[in-house]
Amino acid sequence: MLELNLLLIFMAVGAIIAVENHNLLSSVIAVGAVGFGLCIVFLLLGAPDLAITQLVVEILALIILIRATLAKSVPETYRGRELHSYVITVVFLVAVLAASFFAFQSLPKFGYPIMSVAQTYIEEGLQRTGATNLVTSVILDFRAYDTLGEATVLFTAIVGAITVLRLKGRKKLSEEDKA
Amino acid sequence: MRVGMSPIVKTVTRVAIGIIFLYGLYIVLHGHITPGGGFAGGIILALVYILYVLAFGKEEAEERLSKSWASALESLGALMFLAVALAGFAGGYFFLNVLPKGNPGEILSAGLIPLSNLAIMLKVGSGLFAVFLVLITFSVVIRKEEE
Amino acid sequence: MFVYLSCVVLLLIGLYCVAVKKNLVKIIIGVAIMEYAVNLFLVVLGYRHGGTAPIIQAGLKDPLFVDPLPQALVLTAIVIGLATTAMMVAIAMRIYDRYGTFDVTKIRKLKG
Amino acid sequence: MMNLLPTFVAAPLGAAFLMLLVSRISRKLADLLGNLCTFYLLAAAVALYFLRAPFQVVTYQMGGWAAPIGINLVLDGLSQFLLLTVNLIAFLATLYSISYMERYTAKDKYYTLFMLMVAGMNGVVLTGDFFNLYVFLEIAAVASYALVAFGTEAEELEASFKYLILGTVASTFILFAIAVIYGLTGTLNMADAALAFPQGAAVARAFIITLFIMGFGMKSAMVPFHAWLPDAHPSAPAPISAMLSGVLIKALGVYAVVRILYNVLGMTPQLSYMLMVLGAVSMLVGVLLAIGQWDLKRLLAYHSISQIGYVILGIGLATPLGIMGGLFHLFNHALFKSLLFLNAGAIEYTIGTRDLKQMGGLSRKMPVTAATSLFASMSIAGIPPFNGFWSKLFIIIACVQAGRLWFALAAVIGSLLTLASFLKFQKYAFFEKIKQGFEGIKDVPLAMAFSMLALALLCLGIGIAYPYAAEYLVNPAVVAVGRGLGYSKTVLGGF
Repeated sequence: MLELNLLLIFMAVGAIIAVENHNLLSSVIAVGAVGFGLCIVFLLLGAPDLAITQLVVEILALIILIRATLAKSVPETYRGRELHSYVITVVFLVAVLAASFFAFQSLPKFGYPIMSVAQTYIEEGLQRTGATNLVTSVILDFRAYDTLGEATVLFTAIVGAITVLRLKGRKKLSEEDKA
Repeated sequence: MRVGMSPIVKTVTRVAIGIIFLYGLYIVLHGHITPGGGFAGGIILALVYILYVLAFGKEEAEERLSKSWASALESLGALMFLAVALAGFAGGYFFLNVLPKGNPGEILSAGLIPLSNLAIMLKVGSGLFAVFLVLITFSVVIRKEEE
Repeated sequence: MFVYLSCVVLLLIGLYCVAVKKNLVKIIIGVAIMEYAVNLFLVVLGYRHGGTAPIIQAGLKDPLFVDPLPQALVLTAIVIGLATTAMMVAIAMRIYDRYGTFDVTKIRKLKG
Repeated sequence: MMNLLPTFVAAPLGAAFLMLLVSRISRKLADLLGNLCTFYLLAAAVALYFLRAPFQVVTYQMGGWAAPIGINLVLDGLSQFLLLTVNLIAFLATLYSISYMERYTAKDKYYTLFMLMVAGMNGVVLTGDFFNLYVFLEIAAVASYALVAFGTEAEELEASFKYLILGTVASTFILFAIAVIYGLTGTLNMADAALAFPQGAAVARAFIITLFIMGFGMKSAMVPFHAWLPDAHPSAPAPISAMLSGVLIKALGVYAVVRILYNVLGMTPQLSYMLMVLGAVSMLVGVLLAIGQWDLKRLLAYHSISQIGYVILGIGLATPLGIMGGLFHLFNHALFKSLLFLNAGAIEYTIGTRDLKQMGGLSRKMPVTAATSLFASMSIAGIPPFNGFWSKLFIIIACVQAGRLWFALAAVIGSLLTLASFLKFQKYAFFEKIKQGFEGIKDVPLAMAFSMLALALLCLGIGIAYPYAAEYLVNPAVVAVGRGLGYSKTVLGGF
């Protein structure tokens, strides 16, 4: 899977650009590029459902992020970073990388997953749910409870964002009784 | 102060909105046959309104679908999805697919799944549009205060 | 093994950005990158060599399908990521409205 | 009885979705719907104690699918115990917020987010599936982020943003650990994963455990990850701080760690020692940081960290008495810590400040608040007749029995420092002479007074009747935790 590896490298480079760039707007665009790269990787890994959703979510996230940075793209104030917190973070990151390398030894090789539960979805998916798109049958029938939870997360975030962005949080003491 | 973008953009969006809306509906209705589903379709519909707001300015979009209507639709969509879940109680368990499965490949197959897809589309679409509207109106107010 | 490790590298880039960067929007970007990395890792776990998308078409006779379960999980995780990003941007804009800056060092009303 | 389980999640979700529509008709309906729903949940949680036979594990298959295929809800002693704690404090907090939240705008959105937080916690406590645990954890977390920033003041927004970032990073770690478990076992059901976990993968197992400890440690504010708690809890409205400190960090953090370590991955001596060290460090650091605080709610927030240390030390001992002490303290802490935050809210409601220096002599003007906060301070410090004493005693005895004298000593020192800190709170808030501006204040409205009184009586009642409470309330949970890896056989076996 050469193209997969190339795309992964592209995404890693895009992420580094997004992190290190000083201008806010261009780092937001770089994150968009990483998101679209991820969308293509989903296509390569045989997940069209995810590609559509990732593409559309990426567009919306970009619009929201650009909306936040547009009027305020003040250049990032760059000062010398305290050295010791920087070193601690890098040491911790390298430790996590090494630990994950050893932990992944016992994972099945890439391309040969253990499909103990998924095999029943594939074999019985069609007759028991009637949906030809197995991913939708998993989402909306076998594990529909997850999707109820997930729709609620979106509902919570939306109500939360609306409450945070309302204009007046507390009533002044004076006008408390009339409300 | 001219509201929205230039007339060229306005005419193009007027044409494009119908097509994108249809595409979104297609994605939702065929969610259980071809890739796609309630979420992707719902977000596409939200993007249709956002495109409308960007092209024609906030006020005109407001009377198309106002913020209070959007959040009401969102709660309605969520309630519909919960109703689909509770309908499962009729068959004994919480999320049981009670409707007949129909023959695969048609739109009216797979029992409750198309219904849940519609409910999710309603919820996701109107909810995200409401958030976008709130994000827009929030900063506009500050500019007024500053002046 | 390369693919698994590249997911972890992406996760660590996101974690680095969240830990070191001082700008609110940069922190939001860092969190978004971490979410991409974990979603990618989940789908990579479900890939099967020569497998096609798990859609049953009449034409194909007993095709080799990719694992549908992680795809269902990632679909949920993507939308949860969108929800948290929307929440973060809402709070960050409100903080900008109150403090007039995105820089964490200047937003220091809280002690400790 | 089986159909009662999904209603623990469906009822608050239904109430939350209805809330926005109902409140368009009239504001009072929002209050009514909110309180009605939490009252139903409390009644159902209490009813479970009578319906469920002892040592019986009830499994409910979502959508009619068998365990590893679909998601199943698992009710055993531990989940039942947590359900009771969560819904008891939720009911009293909604009662309290009828009058307290008049100070804030958008009260209907407050109730919506509150219902969603309760739904999330009930979902986490009941589910028997890893990814479902992550989704409901995310619901409760996102709702609490929005509730912390409810007042939209400058500090609240900053505290909420810090809490949001740390929470989302913790959730990403948890999802990463769940992905590795899926890679190793191919299934997401907790019981099934416990059986299918490859024995040889020791490094992977350690990696997963560290990721879980980091993720859930952040959620339960253990010491290395406690940075967000002292900012987030004080800036939230009082009933929300009560819910956050009282139950949220327990249902999301401590319950998840206990369930995964004991029932799924299996407890080992090194793991139990690590938990004990984490608990003891949280205990001492929390108390030491609390000494210098003059803001009442920040003082209480630091004490939450130290009391969570007690709970984790108790549970980390892995001896029956230790687990009993830890879980009993978890319940007691939910009672007296939420009572203390409600008292702080009552004081802020009447005189508008949280700074201990500006308070004084409130006991004459606010008898109910003064009496209830005296009860709460006594029980958090561990004075005999109150419930805090017994659970701390169990933990200390368990430490001594297990031969961990240093930990027992740390527990005693922590308790003494807590006592000192709360004497300071009582002296400055209630016993000095009244400051000049506050003569005209009167006590809090009925709804707030009732919920505070109820919590205070519970603190005293459980303190006095501790043998019965320990036997009927906590022991089923201790049995469930003690079952260890037997959990998967009973869940998958006992259809």
